[in-house]
Order: sequence, then structure tokens, then C-alpha cells
Amino acid sequence: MEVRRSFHEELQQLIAQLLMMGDMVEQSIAKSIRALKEQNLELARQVVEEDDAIDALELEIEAKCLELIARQQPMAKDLRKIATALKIITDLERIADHACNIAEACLKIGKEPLIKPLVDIPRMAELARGMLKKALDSYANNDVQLAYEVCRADDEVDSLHNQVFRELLTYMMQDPKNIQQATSLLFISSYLERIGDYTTNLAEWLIYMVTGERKKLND
Amino acid sequence: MEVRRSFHEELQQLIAQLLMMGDMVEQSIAKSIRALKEQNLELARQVVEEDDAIDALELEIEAKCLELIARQQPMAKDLRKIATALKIITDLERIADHACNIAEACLKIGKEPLIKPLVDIPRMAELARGMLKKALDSYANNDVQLAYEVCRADDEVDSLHNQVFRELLTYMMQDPKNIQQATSLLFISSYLERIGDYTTNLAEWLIYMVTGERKKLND
Amino acid sequence: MTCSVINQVAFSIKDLQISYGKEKVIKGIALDIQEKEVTAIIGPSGCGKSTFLKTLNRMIDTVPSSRVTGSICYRGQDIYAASTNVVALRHNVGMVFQKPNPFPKSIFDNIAFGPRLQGVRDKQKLKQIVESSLKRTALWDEVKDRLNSSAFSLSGGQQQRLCIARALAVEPDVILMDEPCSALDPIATAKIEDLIEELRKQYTIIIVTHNMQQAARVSQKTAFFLTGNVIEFGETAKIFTKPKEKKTEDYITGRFG
Amino acid sequence: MTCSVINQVAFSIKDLQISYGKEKVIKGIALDIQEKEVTAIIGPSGCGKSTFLKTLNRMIDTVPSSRVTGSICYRGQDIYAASTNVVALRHNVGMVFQKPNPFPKSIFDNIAFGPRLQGVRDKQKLKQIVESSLKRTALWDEVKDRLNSSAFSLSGGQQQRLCIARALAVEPDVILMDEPCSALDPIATAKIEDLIEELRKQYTIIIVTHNMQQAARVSQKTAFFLTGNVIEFGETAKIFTKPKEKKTEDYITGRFG
Amino acid sequence: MVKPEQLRNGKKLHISEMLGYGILLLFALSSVAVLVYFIGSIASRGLSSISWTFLTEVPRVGMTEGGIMPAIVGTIYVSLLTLAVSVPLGVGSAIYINEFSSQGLFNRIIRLSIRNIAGVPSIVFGLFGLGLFVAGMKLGQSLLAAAFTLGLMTYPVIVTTAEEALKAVPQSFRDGALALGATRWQAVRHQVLPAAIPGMATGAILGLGRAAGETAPILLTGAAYFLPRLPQGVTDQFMALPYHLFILATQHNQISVVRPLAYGTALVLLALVLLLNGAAIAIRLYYRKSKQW
Amino acid sequence: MNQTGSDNKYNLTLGAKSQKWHEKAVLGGLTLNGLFAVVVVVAVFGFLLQKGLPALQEIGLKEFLTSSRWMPTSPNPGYGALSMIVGTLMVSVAALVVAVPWGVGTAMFLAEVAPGKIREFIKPTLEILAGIPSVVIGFIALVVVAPWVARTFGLSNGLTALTGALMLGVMALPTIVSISEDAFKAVPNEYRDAALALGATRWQTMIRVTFPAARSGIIAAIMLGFGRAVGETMTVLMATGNSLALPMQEFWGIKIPNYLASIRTLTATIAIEGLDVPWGSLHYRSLFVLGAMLFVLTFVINFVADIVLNKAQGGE
Repeated sequence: MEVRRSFHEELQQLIAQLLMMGDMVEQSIAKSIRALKEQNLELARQVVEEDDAIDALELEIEAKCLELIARQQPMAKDLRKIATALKIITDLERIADHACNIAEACLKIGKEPLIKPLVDIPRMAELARGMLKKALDSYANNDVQLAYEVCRADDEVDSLHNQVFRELLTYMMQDPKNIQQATSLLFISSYLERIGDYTTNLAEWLIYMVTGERKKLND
Repeated sequence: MEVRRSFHEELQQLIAQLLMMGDMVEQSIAKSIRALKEQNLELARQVVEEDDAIDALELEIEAKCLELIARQQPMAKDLRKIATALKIITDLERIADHACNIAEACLKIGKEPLIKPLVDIPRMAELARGMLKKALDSYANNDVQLAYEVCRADDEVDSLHNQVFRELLTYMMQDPKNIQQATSLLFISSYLERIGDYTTNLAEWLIYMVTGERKKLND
Repeated sequence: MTCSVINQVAFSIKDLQISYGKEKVIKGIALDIQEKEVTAIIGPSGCGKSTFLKTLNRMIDTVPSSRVTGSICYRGQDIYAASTNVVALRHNVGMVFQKPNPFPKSIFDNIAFGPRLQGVRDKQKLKQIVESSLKRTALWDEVKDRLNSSAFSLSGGQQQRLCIARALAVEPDVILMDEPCSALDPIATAKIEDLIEELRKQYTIIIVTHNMQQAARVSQKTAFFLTGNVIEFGETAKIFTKPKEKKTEDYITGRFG
Repeated sequence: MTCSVINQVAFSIKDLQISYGKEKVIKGIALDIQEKEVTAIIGPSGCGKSTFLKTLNRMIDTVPSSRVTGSICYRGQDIYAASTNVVALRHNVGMVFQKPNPFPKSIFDNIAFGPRLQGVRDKQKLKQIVESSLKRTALWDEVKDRLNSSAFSLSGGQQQRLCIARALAVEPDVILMDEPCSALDPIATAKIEDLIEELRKQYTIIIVTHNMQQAARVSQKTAFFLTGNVIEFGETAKIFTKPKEKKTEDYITGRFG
Repeated sequence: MVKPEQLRNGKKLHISEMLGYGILLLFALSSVAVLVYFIGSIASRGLSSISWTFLTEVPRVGMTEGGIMPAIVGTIYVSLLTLAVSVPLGVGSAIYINEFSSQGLFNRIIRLSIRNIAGVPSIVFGLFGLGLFVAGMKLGQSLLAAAFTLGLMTYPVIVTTAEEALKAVPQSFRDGALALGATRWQAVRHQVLPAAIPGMATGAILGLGRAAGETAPILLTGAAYFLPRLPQGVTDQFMALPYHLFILATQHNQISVVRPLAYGTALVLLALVLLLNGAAIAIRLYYRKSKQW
Repeated sequence: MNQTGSDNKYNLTLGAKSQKWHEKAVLGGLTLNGLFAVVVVVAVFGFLLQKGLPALQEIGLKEFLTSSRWMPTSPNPGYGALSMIVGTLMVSVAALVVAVPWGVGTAMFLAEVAPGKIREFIKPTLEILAGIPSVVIGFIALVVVAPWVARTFGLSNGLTALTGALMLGVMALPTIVSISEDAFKAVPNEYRDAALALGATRWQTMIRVTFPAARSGIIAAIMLGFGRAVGETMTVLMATGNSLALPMQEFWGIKIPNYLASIRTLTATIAIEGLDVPWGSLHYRSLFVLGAMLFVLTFVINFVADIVLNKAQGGE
């Protein structure tokens, strides 16, 4: 038997909304990287534009969380779910911001030929997207195992970032003409690295949501 | 007449703890920049070390917030205060992380002579610290006016960052030997810019806390 | 005062004052109550919230010393007009009380009481009404095999749902609830709250509760009463997250006076 | 069973079973209740929480068909031992009831009743006890000018605080509270909750409440009872944010059965 | 749902309902009218017989002249004596059944007995008193025999009112006292009894009124047909107002001559009893109003 | 609580013995007292039986119940109580016919309709009526009602069953009003509110909700009124003429009670003959048989009323 059904329904809706937001963010990452690889400025602009929708959704979910806390006095798991939602939307929004930053960097690079074939950066992006996907699955299914996997994957992103960083420095030193684009790519890499960090953060919250334990894993 | 005194006391304690954390974070920024200016590696290391304490405090405040929500069913202003605390500690922690990143960059630069006299970066840091200070004052005094000022100050930080960015690119192009250090400084500047963003974020929450209205101001 | 029909407004209250003897309990309030919504009325003891509720179906007439001035328009008609038929008003505006108060009759007869008053005699028709009322309060499955047992054989929460079903059986438009859960345990309370959520799709519900959290949970609109005045009236979500009035904020957060 | 004194434990309960006639209400529970803490007992109606409370000062003796087995050790003494003086037990273990129940006497005499039973006759001494008891319940300023008025002239919330003061006047060690706020409005409730917070510095308090939120607010430890068993017992903050047992979680969040 | 417009269908009170209310009112008023008529008819004709002599002298000349003083005093004596018997027993029993044994078979038997005593016709008590106290215990027809008999008769009145008074004391007073470490007797003695005393007093006065007005039992157990002096002790016979009235009304050989005296006696008896009952009602109303729980 | 560490702190064994003894003594005394009621009932009934049984054995129950010849002092004594039993039932039943509609109607008016002021006036009035000694009522019957009955029905003597019944009706009235009113009052206001809120008029509420809910209390009231009528002595003694003839008349070949005849009740017989009868005689003992009959009759009535009343109170 279950009571407070309408509250639980609202909670389900909240979760659904959050997963939708996650999906949009994931799409943003994917699109921004595709825009970079294909130097597709149209797509990059689209990413920048779509960011508003994500921001709006964040505010909506946030308001819903606060309303649910004020109106429904959630406790235990319900409270943890809402608190988690309240916290991770910020991370999601920042991930989206970074996707946006990447797209902006694309626009800055424009159609000029790339100084090197992009291998590691798309790979980082793929990894980061995978992490986010896993985190969202973890949220949907209360799967704490997936959340731990997310945290582990972050190490790989970090090491790729270091590699890209060193590589790009080399390119810059080789030819000052590369500097402008290399810096852009440098920032793109660092954005992806941060996306990994945010996702790790997010995963930590998911672990809290399921187990009630708060641990910092990205140190 | 007032009831629920012990709850209100706990709330006061929470606020005090949060202000203390804010203070520590502010110190971190100040110290990291001083370490950079003075190339004081000892100080830089100290900043890195002190970050753990901030992280611990964040977790403590966070747990307190969740406990208060679960146990005290806060509403209206009380709820807004707790929700704000719950949200802004993450921003504070990330600001501290960035202070830490700056300190790490200092360590990377080490004792090698600076490629240019640092003027804009310390200025940015000063601005960012000022913003944070104002935000914390705003939190302590429920002063929405100060919070709006914080948001305005961020524009200045952003434009300084752009200036520093362009300047450093020029340095890099002038002499590839500068690239390594310039990149570090570039990142430092971008960290400070992000600190400004976080502080703006924080100020948005403070506006919410006082007025109940959530607005995005940093777009 | 004249009343005009306003769309989607069940009750339009203007300048309402109520006194018991010399004591003024409601000091001039105005409210428009939307249909198909749950409107919660909160406030400290003695703020006049129950008194206010009782005027809406004129149950306050049973209090000898009470005096009502101002206008309460129900669907465009002044319910205190001389021509008003109180019985017809109460058919339209049902009421559920603080303590479950089933009649000492069978479950069936409890629900059939209202329709029978209205002249329904047909057995088949009555059965149908009883069944649909019980289904609407999610009580049918629990009691369908013992419609002829005494209503007192039910638990407190079931009794209260029976009373709601009884009110529904006369096909009201509005249901007034006067602290309907204050005599119930938390689980029974939660069930009633779920039921209220269900009912508001079809009925206009006005609920007086001294439990703020309950108001927050079940209502779409909340009115905060204080010493006979309406301090604030608006969206429930707003009232409990960012009330406009300091007095509301103070009451809700436990700082007042 | 023998009892041994355990430091900082007021009650040590082992293997407790309670029946009313043939019905087993408490089915073998074990708990250690810490001194100078508020222990809340929550659970749905009929879970045995009030029955449990009543055994701790043997008020259950007034229920003729009740039968208690197992051991309840109060400060190392079995309270069901033949040598136990129930009167002495009740001096140490005070009780506050669901509805405020002042005696139909003056405020002063209400509080002086307990000390007088214990043989205190000295006027000055009594005055002192009355004053300090009233001060401890934050009632002194409200009533000091009318100690000789009837206790019934007080409001419900004040009456309940008077009853607490009356319990304090016999200098108890433990105070049992059986849903002490269920008859009070939210403001009076909040005041009692503030008082409980104050009192726990000096007394061990065990409170039965059917209001989970209240348990969450006032207690340091919470025990969740279900159909005569203790499902979970631990830190209140833990119980309400991350309970160990699924049944607790389900009850707290409204999913059960 | 009635269409909102139909609210205006201002149907006034139905005629049959009006008729119903009218009949109820008639019933209620007629009962008052009966009382007024009774009292009026006694008072109007009895008042002229009342005089100082009538109240203070003994009857003379075969009860056709003089007063009814011995009957008044006899009634007061026997009533007070009755209370002395029934109040301690009645209150004690009430305390026992309400405070110390409120459940169980024994308690039910006691309650049933009390109800039954209340229902036993007064003349049966008279017969019992005659058989046991007068003949059996050889008390003879006397104040004592009559008081014992009346005592048994008023005992259920006392128990019932005392128990009601005890029942009206909330259980929470007892729990409150017990929880403060009072013994059961202390709880009863300090909290329950004081709160119940007004109710008990009401019962005692009602019992007094009943004893004063009762005829049938004393008819057989102690009232004297004629005794122009006051009883000297509890073993003496006595005159009593009700019995005196009975005699003047039906047994006297010059009924028409003594009719004014009969009216006078009836009035005095009525006044005495009504005074007592009135006092009881007044006490009850007063305490009901000032009762706080 | 004393100083921490003091020996007495928390001690639960202090003073146990003396308190227990004191309590036990009090409880013992009160138990004996409670027993008193049982003793009285058993003693009364036992005593009636002890005196009456020999007479019953000698005369036979059949004669008591079926013969209407009551001539204990005749040389050929007769002990038939039939006409007294019939007389008793006649006046009691007729009293109820008068008192029930009147009393229940009045009770309903008081409990449901009357405004506070009127109720506060009528209620004490009825209590005063209840307090009027039966001998006074009998006197009024003698001087007021009997002449009126005689005039109205053209009788030479107004001391008839009808006169007695009317007076008993008046006497039963307060009992019925008071207990029925209690029954109405015991119906929780919540029921009335519920009915009103469902759109019932006040009359409908009264008839359909309050009255059914009060029903068992009203039945008990009627039975207790009946018990009172059966046991009443002085009024009937003074109002009914005390004739020993069987008060029946033929009406189209059917025997029906004749209310315009003089009758004598069981109670009146005991009152009339109790004083003059020689103690210990068969006549004396036969009066105890009558007493026992009354005892059993009222016992049964009260017992049933008690059950009904308990059911009424326990029903919710």
C-alpha cells in the first residue's frame, strides 16, 4: 500500500525532467565535438543557442525541487533524491556551459585548417559523454555500481588531457602561428577535463542518493 | 514571541559555519595570488594543503543542511537560507579549488622569472576577492543590493581576462620560450574569470535567498 | 450587495464580518475561491478560520449568537439573501467535519441518507449512488462485502472517508473540510490527503487545517488568517516558499508577534 | 532476569512482551534508553508505542487485562520485581499525557500536589518548588500573578506546560510523554517542543508521537515500532535521512505494506 | 448537484413540520401546566390553613383542630436519620464500584443489585422493614425501623448520584495523580472525591427529599396514626407529614371537617420537599456552570 | 532527585510495605461496602420468600394467579390475587399510554427544539414534578381528579382505574422525560451537523437521525416508567377506590378491562392490610407472596431496561 501518491508522482516527474535535461546536455557535448571535428559552424551555433533551453530547464527543475521540499516535507530516500536533483542540475548546467564554450571555440577557429588531426580530443569527448550517460543511467536506476565506474573513467580523461596539453604546447612552440588555434584547443581540452570532473561530482551525489553516504572521490 | 528556537539557533550556526568557509576561501584566493606575485612556493603549497580543510567543511555544512531539511521541515525564508547554503557551498568549494589550481600553477612556474610584471592578474584577483567578500557580507546581512553589485563587478573581471588573454597570446607569439609560462598564466587568468563566474552564481542565490526570486544574471 | 456570476469562481466573498455576540471573529475579509482547486485556510487558533468555513454552507446558523454581514456569493447568488433556500445550498456545498461522524446506521444507509432526503426511493438507483460514492473515495473494495454492517465497524480513517463518500452522494459542487484529519493517525491522514488530491479534479474543495504542512501538501491556494483578517491569499507554492507578507513568513517559520 | 547498572542508561529493556488479554501487543523488544536525551517512539497506530510507554512507569497496571513479561531495568533495578515500590518508581519516572490534565485546583496546588504527597509541608519550601518548576517550563512569567487561579483558566498549551511543571515538581529522573501535543495547536506545540529541547539538558525524556516530523524535530534517538516490534532504533538524524531498514524507509516516505 | 439558480427556490418551512413542532410544544407546555395546576390547587386551598399555630402545635380534638408540629419534626427526624444510614453506605459503595472494581462479574452483580433495589416498590420495602426490623429484630414500630427501611430505599439514589459524580471526574485526574506517585487511595481521596463532592451533596439532598415524602414504607414500620408529642428516642414511634396527610385524606372519620387541615398538611409537605429538591437542583446547576473540565 | 550519588537516588524499594498495608485496609473496607448492595437484594428477596413460601405451599400458586377471590379474613379464606394483578397492569399500561407520547414528545422538544431559556425553565419544572410525594399526588387525585372523572362520566364515585392511571401517567412523566431527554442528549451533535450539512431540515434530522439513535434509551425510559407505575403505592391507594372485584366488562362478547370501575392494586393491598394483619398468620404470609410477585415483576422490568440502556450506551 502506498500513500502520498501525488507526491511520489511529482517526484517521478522531477526525475524524468532531470533525465531529459541530462539527455540535452549529452547531446550538447556530442554536437559541439562533432562541430569541432567537422568544422561545422552551423552546428556550433546551434549548440550555443540550445544552451538557453538547458538553462531554463535547470531553473524549472530547481524551482520544482524547492517547492517539493517546502510543500512535501520529504524524508529519507525521497529527500535524498530531491537534494541530489537540486545539486546535480548545477553540474549538468555547467557541463552544458562547457559544451557551449567548446562550440564557441569552434566558432573562433572557424574554417581555418586544423593544425593537427583531432584524435585525442574527440576521444576525451567520447569518454566524457560516456561518463555522463552512465551517470544518468545510474540516476534512473539507482545503480550505485555505475556511479563508481563513472569516477574511475575520470582518471582516463585527466590523463588524456595532460597528453593533449603537452602535445599542444609542442605545437605552439614549433610554430607561433599555431598558437591561436592551439590555445583554443587547449581550452577545449580543459573544458572536457572539467566536464569529467563535474560528472564525477555528479556521480558522488548519485552514490549519496542511493546509499546516503557522501564521499569525495575526485581528489 | 518566537518558537522553534533550537532550530533557529542551528540555522544561525549553519550560517556562521558557511561564513567561516567563505572566509577560508577568500584567504585561499588572496594567498594564491600573493604566492604568484611573490613567487612564494611555500605559500602556494600551503594553499594546496588548506584545501582539504575547506572540502571537509563543505561536507560538514552540506550534511547539516540535509539534516535540517529532514528534521525541521523548513519553509519560506528558513528553507531559502538552507537551500542557498546547500547550493553555494559547492561554488565556494570550487572557488577554493581554483585558488588551489592557481597555487599549483605557481608551483609549476616555480622560481623562473616572470615573463611580464603581473598587474592585471593581481587586479583580477583583487576584484574576485572583493566580489566574494561582498557576497559573503550580502549573505550575512541579507543584503540584496550588495549581491547585485557582485554581479556587476563580474563584467570587469571578464574584460580583464580578455585583455590578459590577448596580451599573453602576444607574448607567446613573440617568443616561444614564453609559451609554457604564458599558458600557465593564461589558465590562472581563466581560473580567476571562473571564480568571478562562481561568485556571480553565488550572488544569484543570495538574491533568491532574500527575495525568493531566481534570476540568471551572468548571461 | 449584488452578486454577479464570475467564471470559474465558486465563492466570491466580500467585506465579510462575523460576530459571536459582541465579539467580532471575522473582521471584513474578501476572497475569491476558484472552482476545482483545493483552497487551504491556515492560521493560529482563534483566527476565525473554522467560523469562516461554517458560513459558506450556513452551518453557522446553528450558533445562536452569530451574526454575519457582508456578502458571500456562491455562483453568483448571495447565500444570505432572504430568498435563499438553505437546504438547497447545503446540497451544493457539502461538509466534512473534524471528527468522523457517521450515523449509527449501516454503511449503505449512511451514504443513502442524503439521496433519500432528496426523494430518491428507487433501490437500484440508491445502490448505484452508494457504489459510485464509495468508489470515488477508494472505499468500495474495502467495504463492498459488508455494506450492511454498522459504520462504526470501520476504522477512524475509513469512517472519515465514509463521511466524504456520504457528502459526495448528494452530488455537491463544493466540499468544505474542517480539519478533516486532526483526529486521524498519519497513515489515515495521508490517505485522506491522497483522496483530496483525487477529488479536486471534480470538486471545489476548501479545507481548514491547523497543520501548515498539510496545507502545503494538499492545496493549490492558501489563505493565511490572523485574528479575523486574511493576511495573505495566493498560490500555495508561493506562500510556503516566498510569502509576500512578513506576518505570513513569521507565522510559517515560527517567528511571530 | 537480573539487572545491572549501566552507565548513562536510564532504562534497559530486554525481551519485553506485553499482552492485553489474548492479544500480544508488544512481541519481544529490547532497547537501551540513554539518559539526558530525548528518545522518540514512532510508528503507525496500533504498533504498541503507547502501551510500551505505559509500562515504563507501570501505569499499565491500571489496565486489568494486561500482562507484562521480560525485563525492564530502570537504573539497574527490575521495575517488575516484587520488591519494587510502584510509588517510588513513579516519583522517579514522571508522565505527561496526551490531553492536558490539570487537577481542578489552583495553579499552585496543582504543582504542590506531588511534593505534598511526598510529605513536604513547609509553605516556604513548597513555594520554592512551585516557582522553580514553573520557571523550568517557562510558565512563571505568564502565571506568577495568579498562582491561586484555577488551572483551567489557562490555555491548552499552558495547561500542558503546567502538567509538565507538575511532573518536574517531584524531581523525577525520567519524563514520559504520551503524544503531549496531539491536542494542541501548532504554536502551543512548538512551545512544548522548545521546552522539551530545554528539559533534556537535565532529564531523560521518552516521547511517543504519531507525528514523524515532531519526532524528527525534538529527539536525539528514534525508535520505529511496527506491530509490536522495534524495527529500527538509532540516531534521529540517521533514521530520517538514511534509515537502515527498508520498512523504516517505507514508513517514513509513505510507501509501506 | 442542484442547479445554482435553484438556491433561490426559497421553500419556507413545510406545513407538516410546523404542525409537528406545534405538537411538541404543546406536550412540553402541558407538562408544566400540570405541575402549576397541582401546586396551585394545593396552595390556593392550603394557604388559608397555614398559621403559626398550625405549624407549632400538636393536633387536638381527634386531629380536627390544633397543628401538625409533631409530624413536621417527625419527618425531619426520620429523614436525617435515613441519611445517616444511607449516605456513608451509598458513597462507600459508589467509590468501590467506580474506583476500585470498575470491571468484572462482581462489579456487574453489584450494579445490577443497586438498580434492582432502586426498582423495588416502596411498599415492598415497607413489608420487608415490617418483617425484618419491626417484627424480626424487635425494634417495633419506631424511628429506627423506619430510618433503616428508608435508608435501604434511598441507598440506590445515593449510590447512583454519587457514582455519576465520580464518573463525571475525568479519568485523567486519576492518571495524573497516579503518575505523580500517588497510591490509588490517595488519588481518589485528593483528586477524585473533592471534585465529586458537589454531585454527592446533590444526591444526598435528593435522598433527603425522597425520604421526607415517602409514605408507604413508614406506614408499616413506624409512623403513628396519632401521637401528640415528639419522639423521645430512636425507638419511639413518630408522626410524619405524608402519613398524616394520608390519614386526614382517607382514614379520618370526619373527612369533610379535616379537609382544610389536609390541604394545609399537603402544602407544608409539598413546600418541604420542593425546597429540598429545589436546593439540590440549584446546587447542581451552580456546579455545572462553574465546572471547568 | 537528591544529590548525585546519594543512596536514595533512583531507589525503587523505599516505603513499599507500609503503603501496601494502608492501601489494602482501605480496599478491604470498600469491598465490604460494595458487597452491601448484593446483601440487601438477596436479603429482601430471601426474606420475602422465607415468609411467603410457606404460604405459597399452603395455598398454591394457582389460586394466587387465577382466582379473583381475595378474602384472607373470611372463615373460608380466599387468596386469589387475579383482580389485583389485573388492576395493577391496567393502571400501569394506561399510565404508559398517557405518559409515553407526552413524555417522549416533551423530551424531544426539550432536547431538540427548545431554545436554551425555555429548556432551563421546563427541565427543573419537571424535576420538581418528580419530587412531589406520591401521597400528595394521591390527595390531588382524591380532591380534584376523581370528582372530575365522576362528573365527566356520570359516575357516583370518581375513584376508578382511570383516575389512578391518569395520576400514574403524570408520575411516570418525569421519569420518561428525563431518561428520554438524556437519550436525545447523548446523541452526539456530530450526527445533527452531518445531517444538516447534507441538506436535511431540522425536522428531518430529528426524525431520521436523532430519534433512531436515541431509540434504545427511549425504550429503557418507557420500561423504567412502567416499573415506577407498577410499584407505586400511595397514589393508587388513594385514587382507585380499592375495590376487589375483577374490573372487566363484556363488550360484544369479549371481556375487556373496565377503566371506569374501581380497582385495587397489589401495592395497595399490602398497604391496606399490612398494618392490621396479625404477624405470622397465613394472611401475613400471603402478603409477602404479593410482595415477592411485585419484586419479581419489577426486577424483570428493571433488568431488561438495564440491558437495553447498556446497549444504548455501549452502541457507539
